[in-house]
Amino acid sequence: MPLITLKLFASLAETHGWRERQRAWVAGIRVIDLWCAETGQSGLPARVLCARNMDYCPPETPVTPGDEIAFFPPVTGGAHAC
Amino acid sequence: MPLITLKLFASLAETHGWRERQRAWVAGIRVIDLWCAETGQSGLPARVLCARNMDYCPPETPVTPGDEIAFFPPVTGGAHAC
Amino acid sequence: MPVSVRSAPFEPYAEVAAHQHAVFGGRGQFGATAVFVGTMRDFNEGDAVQGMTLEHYPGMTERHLDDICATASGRWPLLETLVIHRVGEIFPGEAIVLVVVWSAHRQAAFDACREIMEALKSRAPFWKKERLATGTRWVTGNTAGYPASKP
Amino acid sequence: MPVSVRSAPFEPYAEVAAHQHAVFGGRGQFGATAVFVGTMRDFNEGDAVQGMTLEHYPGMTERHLDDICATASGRWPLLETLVIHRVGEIFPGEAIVLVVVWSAHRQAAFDACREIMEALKSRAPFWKKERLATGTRWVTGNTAGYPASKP
Repeated sequence: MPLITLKLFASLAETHGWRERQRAWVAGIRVIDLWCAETGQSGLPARVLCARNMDYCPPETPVTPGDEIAFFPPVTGGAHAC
Repeated sequence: MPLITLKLFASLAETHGWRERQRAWVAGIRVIDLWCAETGQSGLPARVLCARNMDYCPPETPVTPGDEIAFFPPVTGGAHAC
Repeated sequence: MPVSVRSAPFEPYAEVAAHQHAVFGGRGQFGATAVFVGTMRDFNEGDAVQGMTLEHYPGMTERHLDDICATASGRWPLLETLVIHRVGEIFPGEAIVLVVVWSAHRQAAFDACREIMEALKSRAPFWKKERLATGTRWVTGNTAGYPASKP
Repeated sequence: MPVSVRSAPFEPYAEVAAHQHAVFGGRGQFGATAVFVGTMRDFNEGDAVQGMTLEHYPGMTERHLDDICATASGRWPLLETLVIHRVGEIFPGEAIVLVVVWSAHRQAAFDACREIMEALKSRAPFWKKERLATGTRWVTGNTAGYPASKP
């Protein structure tokens, strides 16, 4: 059975209580569909970003078997308020 | 007798063969007059800068007793060709 | 063109000196080195901050730092770049990010260093959580900066 | 806000670390440090350069470096600046100029560091003479740079 890996980071991981899980791949599924299935929400909040295989991607991106799909809040790298 | 100090730097010091000398102050004398008197030239070349008491000045600046007047080529600070 | 993500404190200026020596030896074609160091301050938005936890996305972070440096090296004539970014538990006074650019000329070094720093803040997956006396809070946005001039 | 003119070689990154420690101790309000180091290259305009002699105008040079730093501190919210400039006999690979700016924010640090460097090159009285295999020659002009954006 082909799998996909899901990841949450930072405040999303805390809010939803998990950081990584695997799910069965389903033909035709998109990144946004994974978010809605896992969270029970009807869409992706404006301040949630997504990545497919470590590249930023639009929520409508199709998912292929073996993909790593991540959801996370806007990034805040660099120094503290510098 | 009130004196003034004259200084040359870098290529000007090499060309003229001196770096520092003192001269008697003369009423009404300007920076440009000192240059002409010391070098025998009729004016200040375009690539010669002058300073009075360590501040850049126009050649027509009046000289007062005790002044330090310097002539030098355009500056080239900082790293080598950086 | 190394990038690294470190979970232990690092001394940014010792890193610059050591990397320069390793890459160029005692001399070289670089005339200009531009360095930026971001350090953890002990206040933010009016609250005293006792520390910070920086989370990242292992793999994606390094890939994006590599991409950011490669993009800068394509836009400007750079001889070398170095990026080090802390993660984990960080305390005030500790270096968080180091960006270094070596070039023959200062214009390219200044522009590229600034652009790498801006790209890092806007694209590299890092998230900050502050530890205050009253608890913790996620930092939700970046402070304003602006990228380097176009070359 | 120290400036210094040195006749002996200096290690720029050790200077930055030592000065930061002396001024701020282990922590502080600076979040951003921008550093520029100009290093002597071993070529210029196609000729191999064996060394260089840097002349300055003692007194006027220091005064202008002070003025340049004070002007930058008036334009941007800086916490500290440091400028060190070599004079005398200089060999390839040696640091010639160090400019460091500490600020709360990166925009001011980047802008001020660049502006101090440009002002130094255009106004501080230093003159360079190159030592080539075939003799010596005065360097007659500066390479192009451009100042920081307006704050």
